[in-house]
Amino acid sequence: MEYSEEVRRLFDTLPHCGELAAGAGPIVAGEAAELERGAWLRFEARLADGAIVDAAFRAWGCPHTLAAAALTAARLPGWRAGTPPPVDARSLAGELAVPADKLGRLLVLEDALQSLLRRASELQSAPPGG
Amino acid sequence: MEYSEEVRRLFDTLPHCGELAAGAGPIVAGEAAELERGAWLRFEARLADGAIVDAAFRAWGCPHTLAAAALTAARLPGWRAGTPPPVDARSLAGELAVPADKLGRLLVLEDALQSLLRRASELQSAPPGG
Amino acid sequence: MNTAAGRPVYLDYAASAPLEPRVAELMCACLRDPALQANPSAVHRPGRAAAAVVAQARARVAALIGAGPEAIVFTSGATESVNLAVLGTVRAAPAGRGHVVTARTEHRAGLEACRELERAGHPVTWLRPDAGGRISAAQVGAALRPDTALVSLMHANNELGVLTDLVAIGRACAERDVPLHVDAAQSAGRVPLDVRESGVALLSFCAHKLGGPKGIGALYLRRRPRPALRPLLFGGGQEGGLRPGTLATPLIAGFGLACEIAVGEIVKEEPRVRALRERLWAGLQPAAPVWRNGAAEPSVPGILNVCFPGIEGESLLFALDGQLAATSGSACSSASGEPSPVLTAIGRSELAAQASLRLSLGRHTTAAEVDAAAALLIAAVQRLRRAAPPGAIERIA
Amino acid sequence: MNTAAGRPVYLDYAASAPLEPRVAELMCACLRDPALQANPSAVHRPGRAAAAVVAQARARVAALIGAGPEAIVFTSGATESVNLAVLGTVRAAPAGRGHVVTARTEHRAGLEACRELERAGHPVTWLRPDAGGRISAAQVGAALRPDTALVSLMHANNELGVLTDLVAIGRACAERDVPLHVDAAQSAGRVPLDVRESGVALLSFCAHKLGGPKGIGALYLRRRPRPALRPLLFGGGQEGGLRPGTLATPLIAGFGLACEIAVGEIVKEEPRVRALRERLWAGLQPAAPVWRNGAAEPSVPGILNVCFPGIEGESLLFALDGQLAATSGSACSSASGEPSPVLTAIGRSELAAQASLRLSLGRHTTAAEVDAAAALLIAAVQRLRRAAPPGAIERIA
Ligand SMILES: Cc1ncc(COP(=O)(O)O)c(C=O)c1O
Ligand SMILES: Cc1ncc(COP(=O)(O)O)c(C=O)c1O
Repeated sequence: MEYSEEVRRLFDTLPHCGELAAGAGPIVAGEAAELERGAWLRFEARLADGAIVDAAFRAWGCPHTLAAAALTAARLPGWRAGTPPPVDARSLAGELAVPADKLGRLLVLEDALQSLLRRASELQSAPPGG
Repeated sequence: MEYSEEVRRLFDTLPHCGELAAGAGPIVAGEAAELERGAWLRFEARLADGAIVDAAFRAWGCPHTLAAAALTAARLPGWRAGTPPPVDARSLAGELAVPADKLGRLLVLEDALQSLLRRASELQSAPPGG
Repeated sequence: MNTAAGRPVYLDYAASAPLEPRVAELMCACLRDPALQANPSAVHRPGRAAAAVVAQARARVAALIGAGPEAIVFTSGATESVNLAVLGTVRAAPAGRGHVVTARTEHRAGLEACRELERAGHPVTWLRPDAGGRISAAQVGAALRPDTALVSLMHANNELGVLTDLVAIGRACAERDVPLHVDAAQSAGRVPLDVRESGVALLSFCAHKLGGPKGIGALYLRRRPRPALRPLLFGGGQEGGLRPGTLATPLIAGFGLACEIAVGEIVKEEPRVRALRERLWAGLQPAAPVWRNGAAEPSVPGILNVCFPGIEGESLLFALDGQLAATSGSACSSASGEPSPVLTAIGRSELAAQASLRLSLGRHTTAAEVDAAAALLIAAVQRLRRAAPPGAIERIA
Repeated sequence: MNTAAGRPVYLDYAASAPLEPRVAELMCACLRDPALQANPSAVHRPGRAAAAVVAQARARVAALIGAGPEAIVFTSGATESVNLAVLGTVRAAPAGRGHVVTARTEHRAGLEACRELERAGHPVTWLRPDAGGRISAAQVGAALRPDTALVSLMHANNELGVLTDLVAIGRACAERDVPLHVDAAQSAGRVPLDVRESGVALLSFCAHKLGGPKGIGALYLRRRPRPALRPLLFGGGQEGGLRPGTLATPLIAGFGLACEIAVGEIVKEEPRVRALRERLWAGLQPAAPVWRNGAAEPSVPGILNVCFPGIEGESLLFALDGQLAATSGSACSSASGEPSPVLTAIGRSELAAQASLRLSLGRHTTAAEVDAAAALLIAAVQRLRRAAPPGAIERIA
């Protein structure tokens, strides 16, 4: 198995891994698990002023999956409803040189991400404090 | 193939190999050749006073055959008609540690030797000068 | 954390043991010696010098298993020995006597050789191990049929280290006059082994698992009664026609010395390595939950197979990469990623199999290395568990 | 008379060439290197380090014959490569397409593999060489049938050194879409060899004939179209499943370097060794009658096969023992004492075959050694001829 430098670095440090501390602004979560595909991901994001301001992940999977999750969490801040997701399976695969037979895992990640972004959009369109 | 020290020594020096020089006393010869068996031997002996006084050989064959021929030639002097041959296939095989699958060659040697001894006996019983 | 020399802790002796330094020196001397370069089958003096080296080594290899030198056929390794034994015996059996008894937990050499026989129409009985990974003599006895040509079982399982009871199984086979082939690649040189006690008809092993070189192995072939064997290779008459090809003098010399060293050290090494293995197991407990795969005893001393439930195997290997060399339960002999059939045969789930590691120790393993390995494993497991979504440890097992 | 070091003059390169000193050094370094002890199939870092050594060597071995590394399957030697090619191809052929074309002058590896196919019911056409020992493309073309699965021929004959015209025979096979297997054990590294020119489908060779170690060989397998092959051994998936078993890193590394050295030196070495061979032939003329067995050209540079009519082979060998190492025509690969079937196939009598010697030269052979060998031979032959009964030289030939 070949791993890029970037995968090695992200795997070794796992930035944004864990939970967001309770604090200012609502937190939403999105999760997807397909154990047969070898991936289980969970993202959390804090919203403020209609945008994601902080994000975290937890993941079970291969090194590429964990690195992709860390990268995703790093790219989430700044996202706001109505804009395209900051990453998708294709862009992650390219950036991290993920081998073709692992693309299924990135689709699980995409599912978890979309679930997170859907919740975030719902929260924004809901009446504040609702 | 294993060879005894004695075979090595006899093969390296080949004592009594060649022809007897013409000289005092009659010379008899005996020869036997079985190429399929891997042996061709020729013995010569000089007679004096009813006994062999000198002997020589020529041989084509394996190292055991050549060594056995040299040993035979060395043992011939002293033989006289009516006494048993100085060597036979069995005694040579024992003395030179000849492997069993080569006994056929020693039988060829025995043939050549017996032919020589027969001639020698004939010569002795023939009228002198006949 | 690495060893002093900056190299990973090597706990992969079951895949290949490092070459014994004395063996390396003998082999280097042999490789460089101008008097030992000839073909050992040549009848001239340099050929005989090489043949003498081969003869001495053959006696040493035979002595490891209590056999005489004439019972040893040199091969290229355990894979070839196992194939020669399994395919060779069954192909040589009379028509109508082609049934084979083996187990699902065999090494792939035995497994695939038996599958090849199956493809050729031979009936094969595949025994299932108990939860500890063992095949019993009763199972073997029950599987024997009038048309059984061969029973082929391993002595020590290469993933779990559990040992087969050769004496009991040998007896069950002898009662029915069925030849027993034993794959002893993982046990030869690691536990005492005597072919006279178990009455095995054929026994396979190789050098590189016991401190000898890669590329050479042996098949023991009982003399009386001698099992009929059809060769796999045809050519010059080497090894009594059973295994033609120029004999590799330096490899054979190295194999011989490695066997002799193993014979001399086994009494001391076996308990030492076994104690280190238990020290490692104890040292891993802070990573609980941690499970042991396969029965702890009877076993070869150096193999510990553990499952860290909730851990993804590839990430565990990657976390240890460059620090600890071991074999994953998902990649027993290659990078295939398939879960180990041995672990699934003893009842582990696919995910638990992938969360398993075979840690195998040997002659140069130290207590410090074992402690370092335990610390590395605990750190990696805890880190990966913390990274996983809540509930993963429970669900993924 | 011996060489300076008191060792016999070694003229048995065709049986096994001495290990190239640089190869010995590389192998010793590899045997001793703690970082290269792992199984090259292991996915951890030490395993990948060993795999990198294997990969580099594979490229070097492939380059010797103009192939890509992915076309090389490592085996234990030429015997196994030839068997894998011959048995593997024919066993993989569709039913009803199992005819084989080969020659009576093949090495025993090829001969016996084809005999095994014959025993299994495959029709085999056995071509006869001309008096020089050669098989022509016309003979091959005439032997091809609609059901021919394989043509298997050697490149250089191991006893005579004569070369087969691979390009012409390759063309005859290609026209009829029949895969051609070539046993190049005696030519690889000794004459330029490029699989792209001859279009061979499979090609066998080994390390120890070209300055590499014993115990390792290679089978070249053309990529497009790729001949179907049924393995001889089953097990772990090494070598694409065609040849399982732990890869022997030091052997493969040594094989690779030996090939690289051969590639670099062939332009210089080929004419040098050829000239030494002709010097030897000229030097033997005082032993007349002396005959040359096989055509002088085209040939590999290092093989001279001579007959001393009237001489008994075993005595000639014994007379030379400890002074000159060569192979007798009566003991081509063993001490069997059977006359060489190659020599009888080119029309020599059994006795002439037994009175023949293969003198084979190589990279370390010097003019002084050649002259010494000629003097030794002349002395031994003259002495044995003098010892023979009158008429022997004429009758025994
Ligand atoms: C039990 C067992 N049998 C056979 C083999 C095959 O050994 P080799 O790869 O040396 O041929 C191994 C090693 O992987 C093994 O552990
Ligand atoms: C032409 C040829 N083919 C095959 C072989 C077999 O080689 P090995 O004994 O290394 O397997 C030899 C060597 O004797 C040979 O000369």
